[in-house]
Amino acid sequence: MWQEFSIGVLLVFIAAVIAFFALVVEKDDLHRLLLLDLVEVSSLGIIALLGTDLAEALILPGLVVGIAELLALSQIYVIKEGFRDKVVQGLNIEVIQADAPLIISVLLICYGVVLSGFTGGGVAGLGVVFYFMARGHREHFELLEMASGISWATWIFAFFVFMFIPEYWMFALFLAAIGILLKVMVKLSLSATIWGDGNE
Amino acid sequence: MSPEFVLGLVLILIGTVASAFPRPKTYLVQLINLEIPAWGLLLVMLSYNEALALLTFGGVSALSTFIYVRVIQKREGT
Amino acid sequence: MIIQRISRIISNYEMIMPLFAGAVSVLFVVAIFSLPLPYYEEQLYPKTIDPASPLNPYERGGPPFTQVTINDQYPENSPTAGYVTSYLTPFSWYLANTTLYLGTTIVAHPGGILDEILYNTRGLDTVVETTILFIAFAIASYLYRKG
Amino acid sequence: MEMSSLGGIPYYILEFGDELVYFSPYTVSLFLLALVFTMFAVMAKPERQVDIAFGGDAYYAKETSLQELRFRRFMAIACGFASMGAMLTGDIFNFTLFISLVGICNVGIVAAVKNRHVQNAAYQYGIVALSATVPLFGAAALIAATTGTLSMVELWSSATPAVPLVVKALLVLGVMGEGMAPFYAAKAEMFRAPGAPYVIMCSLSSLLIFLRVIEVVLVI
Repeated sequence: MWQEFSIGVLLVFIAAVIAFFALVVEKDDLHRLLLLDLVEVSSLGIIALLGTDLAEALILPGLVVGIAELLALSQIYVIKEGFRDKVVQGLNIEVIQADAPLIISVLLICYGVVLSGFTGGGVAGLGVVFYFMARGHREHFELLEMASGISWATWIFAFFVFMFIPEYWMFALFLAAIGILLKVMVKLSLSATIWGDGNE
Repeated sequence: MSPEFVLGLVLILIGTVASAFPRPKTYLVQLINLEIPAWGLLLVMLSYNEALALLTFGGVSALSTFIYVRVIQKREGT
Repeated sequence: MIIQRISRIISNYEMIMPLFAGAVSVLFVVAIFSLPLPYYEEQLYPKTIDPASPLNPYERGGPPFTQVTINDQYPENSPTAGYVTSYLTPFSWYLANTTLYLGTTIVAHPGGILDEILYNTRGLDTVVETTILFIAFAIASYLYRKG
Repeated sequence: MEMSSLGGIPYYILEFGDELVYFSPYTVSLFLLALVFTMFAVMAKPERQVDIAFGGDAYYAKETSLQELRFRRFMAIACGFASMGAMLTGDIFNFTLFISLVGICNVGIVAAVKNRHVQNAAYQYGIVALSATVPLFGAAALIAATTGTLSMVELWSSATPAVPLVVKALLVLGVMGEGMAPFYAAKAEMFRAPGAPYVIMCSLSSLLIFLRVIEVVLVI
């Protein structure tokens, strides 16, 4: 354990130095955005080397922070360079034109709901992403935002149940699982909706 | 030390060099090279049996690829 | 004179990113020279692997609805800590009794060690993390919608 | 549980499972500062910017759209709550998460202005803020690895091994990266941009997180 940790930390630190050095020399803004993903790998690597269950529980917030800030930054980049109105091509793959997206999304969503919790939200969200990317919808935007607000409130409520009336832990567990399922799913589909802009 | 641990660390190192200084310096090449350190990280997580973090990382990196491809498409134009 | 030039470079906002990245990489080089860092052996939430169990990478509990001991920081603050870990939904109970190879899927249902850490003992982390997600998507959707 | 004299003896410790939230004289005074400025952000009426046409009597007031105003107020309030949390929390990882929440809120406050120049500054700041999460989370994970705990109260007591100096330096550098906003705000002439009261929140929150991280580093 000891030796593994020190060797791993050495190599990950070297990777971090290389990645940050690349950020120093890089002048192009989009290349910088791409390098951010690289830099993040080394931070997740340091956390993973901890090797306990706690490490895993710390990786999940780290991942979420990274993806959230990445989405906001990419949108700022698009606005700042004046690419707002440029059309992004949809995916012209033959399978996606047919009925396949509907079936695949339904399957993914069902499986995700069965899983529930964080992973379930991810799986179900991928289903929604797939559907939206193939079909391109934007009219449900407000609805998505409202659902995300409700899931956030559910989540907070479950947290307080856990902290102050721990006898009802099972109730809180289910509330939290449902809240996080909704939340992750909504966020994923939101990014897919943004993708589809300019398709119609 | 398990073989996947060593392999993962080596991949992280190689991939970092590869995507920090991509050879034909285009956005797409850099984006594809980013997959190499991601694989390395996945192998490190695998060697510690962090299965759930591994799955979530897979999902999140798929999503970040969506975001990058969208920005690159907007930039390169059609 | 040289101070003037330095301050002009620093005050240019295009330069702050290279400056910051340079500082971080220098600090990481220093960190490499101060290796090895000592690894503390008695970690919280240690991992135990039991290959024979159907819940393989995440086997931490006993039979459902019994409390197991979790090595957390302040056990007296979370009186129900062991319950969440040993809880299985009926469906995952069925899966666990049927097959040996679906451990990760089972732990993704409510209940299990990660839910224990994420929701219960370290719940405040997850609250902040959700809020970060909420704020970042608010920014993105505001910028996307603004006419 | 011996307490360092630096931050004063905590009046009260609130327990959220493994994460303690503690009220010592130092943290409470910083918390009150954050609270007061958040109240200002809630109540303040944003200024109307007036441009005077040069060489004549004409002047015109710039209109800020209601939507932009509401968005920036929301971001300023969220930033206030985030800095309040960062002042009070007693857990290293929780602290770093609150710091990155402050960082993303500051990006939001700056990015809401439609001016392209300001957007560029917001982008540069956002990149710094995102890359600053590497030293932040890295330092938190290294603290957990070297000492076996994340709770500041445990780190105070002499029972746990000392945190290496490099790790402390990483933590401070990460906080500096997240609190970089005022540089950009000043440089992008944000203070002359419409809706100024909310920008004060940027400077204030970065000042507060600097003050808090000094206490944290000295104490652990």
